[in-house]
Amino acid sequence: MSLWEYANPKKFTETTARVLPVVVPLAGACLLAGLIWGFFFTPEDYKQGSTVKILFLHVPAAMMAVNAWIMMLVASLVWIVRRHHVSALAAKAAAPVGMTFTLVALVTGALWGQPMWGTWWEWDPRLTSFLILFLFYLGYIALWQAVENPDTAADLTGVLCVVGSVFAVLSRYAVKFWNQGLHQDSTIMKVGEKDPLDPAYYWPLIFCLAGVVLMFVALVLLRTVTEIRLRRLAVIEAREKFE
Amino acid sequence: MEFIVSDLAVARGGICVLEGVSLRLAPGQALVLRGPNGIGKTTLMRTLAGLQPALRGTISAPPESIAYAAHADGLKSTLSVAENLGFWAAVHGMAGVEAAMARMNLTDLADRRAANLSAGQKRRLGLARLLVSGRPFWLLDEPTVSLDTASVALFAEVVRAHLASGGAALMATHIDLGLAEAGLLDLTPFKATGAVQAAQGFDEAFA
Amino acid sequence: MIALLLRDLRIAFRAGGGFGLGLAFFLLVAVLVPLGVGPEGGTLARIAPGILWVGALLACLLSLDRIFALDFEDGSLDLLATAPIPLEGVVAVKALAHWLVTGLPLVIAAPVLGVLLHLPEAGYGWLVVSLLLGTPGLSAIGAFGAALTVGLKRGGLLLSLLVLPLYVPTLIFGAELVKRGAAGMAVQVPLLLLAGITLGAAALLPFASALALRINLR
Amino acid sequence: MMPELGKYAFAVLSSYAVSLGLIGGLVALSVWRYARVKRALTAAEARLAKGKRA
Repeated sequence: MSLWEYANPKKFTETTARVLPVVVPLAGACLLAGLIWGFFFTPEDYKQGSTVKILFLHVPAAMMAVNAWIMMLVASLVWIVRRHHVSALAAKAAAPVGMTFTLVALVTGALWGQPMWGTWWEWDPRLTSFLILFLFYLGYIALWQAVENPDTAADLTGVLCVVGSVFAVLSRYAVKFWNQGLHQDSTIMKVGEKDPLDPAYYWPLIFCLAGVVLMFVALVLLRTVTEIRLRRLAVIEAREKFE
Repeated sequence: MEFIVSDLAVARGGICVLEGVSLRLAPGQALVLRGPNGIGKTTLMRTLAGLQPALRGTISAPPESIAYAAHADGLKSTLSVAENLGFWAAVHGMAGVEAAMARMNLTDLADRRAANLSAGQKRRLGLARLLVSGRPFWLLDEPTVSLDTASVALFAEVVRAHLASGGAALMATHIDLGLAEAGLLDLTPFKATGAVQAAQGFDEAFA
Repeated sequence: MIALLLRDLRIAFRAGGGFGLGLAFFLLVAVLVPLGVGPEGGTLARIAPGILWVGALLACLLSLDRIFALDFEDGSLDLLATAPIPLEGVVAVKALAHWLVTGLPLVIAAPVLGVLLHLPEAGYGWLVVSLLLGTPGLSAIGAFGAALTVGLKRGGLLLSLLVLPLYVPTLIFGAELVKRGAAGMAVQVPLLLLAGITLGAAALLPFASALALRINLR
Repeated sequence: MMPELGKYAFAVLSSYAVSLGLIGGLVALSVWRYARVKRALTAAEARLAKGKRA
């Protein structure tokens, strides 16, 4: 039994129906445990005070913002090479999820930065990269919305995702380079770094990371099945119009 | 040097409109496609020209042998007639702009900008492009739209000469060109029944 | 291919071709920014490299949708796709034509606008060099965006949204090059990176653009 | 029960509120769309089955 069998929409839908009841409670449990632990039962940091509790939102969101794009890139490549429709639809389904995580990372970053750096927005390389990533998500989703024919849209967004990934990596290095030029010896940037991480924060963070990954999987599965059904619906309606 | 289409299925907007289309075009032959509006003549033409993939079936033709003339003539309104035609001749690496203009009765208009041409004159310029393409198989989608009777006769003469020199033409038209040698192909029997839904790789479960 | 380049240039220079629009827009940016920021020379000198680069980038953006949209509408693109020129070549030539019509005038006009913005003397050479190296990349990237959106009715805004994030690296390295040049610092790194991005974009993106065009013509 | 957040209470609480709000919104939207599409498809399949029998 090959992995590609799951590329069949029917098979994918059936499997999702079996997987979701496991993944959803697991994701909920992990997130709940991690967040409650993190919010209520972690000590204050000697330097950052209680703001360190934002870590449990900021870091998982930032991680998933990037991982979601990587997943979209892989799915797009699978679509372009192997022409599995489910793959293209999975990339489409993941984009809004990734964009939401990017937004969460940006907002929590700004809220965290305000008391720490004294400003809502710092053109720190990381924050700037995420802002650019947000623009990439926006463009990708807008292209999906704009093209009427679903297969054409899948092809065009696939090409955009691959080319965009190259430019996203380029932007990441460009932004690092750009800010270095201005803030050679800045110390405030180091405050946001998570290491060395106190062991008191370690476990709740692990739970949050696991929870967010599981939640991403659950959301993408759910949304992919929605997209598959929309395609099927469109086929039925087109056929009715045709007859 | 033959243009062979077998068991072709074509789709418009993801829906199969024609299936099982087979035809064969040898040098010196012409074939006229007939069928009611919306049956998929333009879709078929675009597929044959290689602009869109076929759902099923094969199209075999010598490489770079097809010249396609669509509804739109691909004219640049700010360029003159001679410039427009000269461009396409250069793209195809051919000469004979003067001769082509003469044959489509455009010589007097050579320096006029395409924007100032009438619809029929534009059409004639679009068809003159076929002459400078140097390609044997002409795919003509409603070539006679907005042509007057004299121009239609002129065009029929050009097609006849093209056939006589070893070319071939596939036309979708409702007007009788007076080409006695042209065969007729009615597309109505090939109208898709909805049975062929699956494109290459289009997963069954969607359909 | 040369015929295609000549045709595109001829159309651009004829009436209604839109030649010079980008240049006028560039001029407007250079005039409006001091009006908004204030006439203080030191401030202007400091932001001049950035303003000039952002202005050039936006001016490039302005005419991108014309690269393929006009040929798509009048059917030329269909005919070009069936012509003996490879579509990748068509894309490359059209991007080159766009650069000659939009990018090159910007490069030439930039020093003049630099005067308006009090660009430090050492920066002029680097301004020209950076634009000369960067704007071809902008045209190549823009052609990719234009190819993606060619069939869409309201593609203009979407085109900007798609292309602007792709312009980020070029903008950063281009403006940084001028900034460093004007301040008398070492310029080797941004210079090489800018040239690298433009070369890479010009060499590889036509393939992606041609793929997108084929998808859109389908 | 509520932990002492000190002077950073606003930053921490609003971070949690915004994040949970955004993610909750996304989840709600996804689930709602899932249910709506499922209903519409079930109806369409029923139409299709009826059409075939008729």
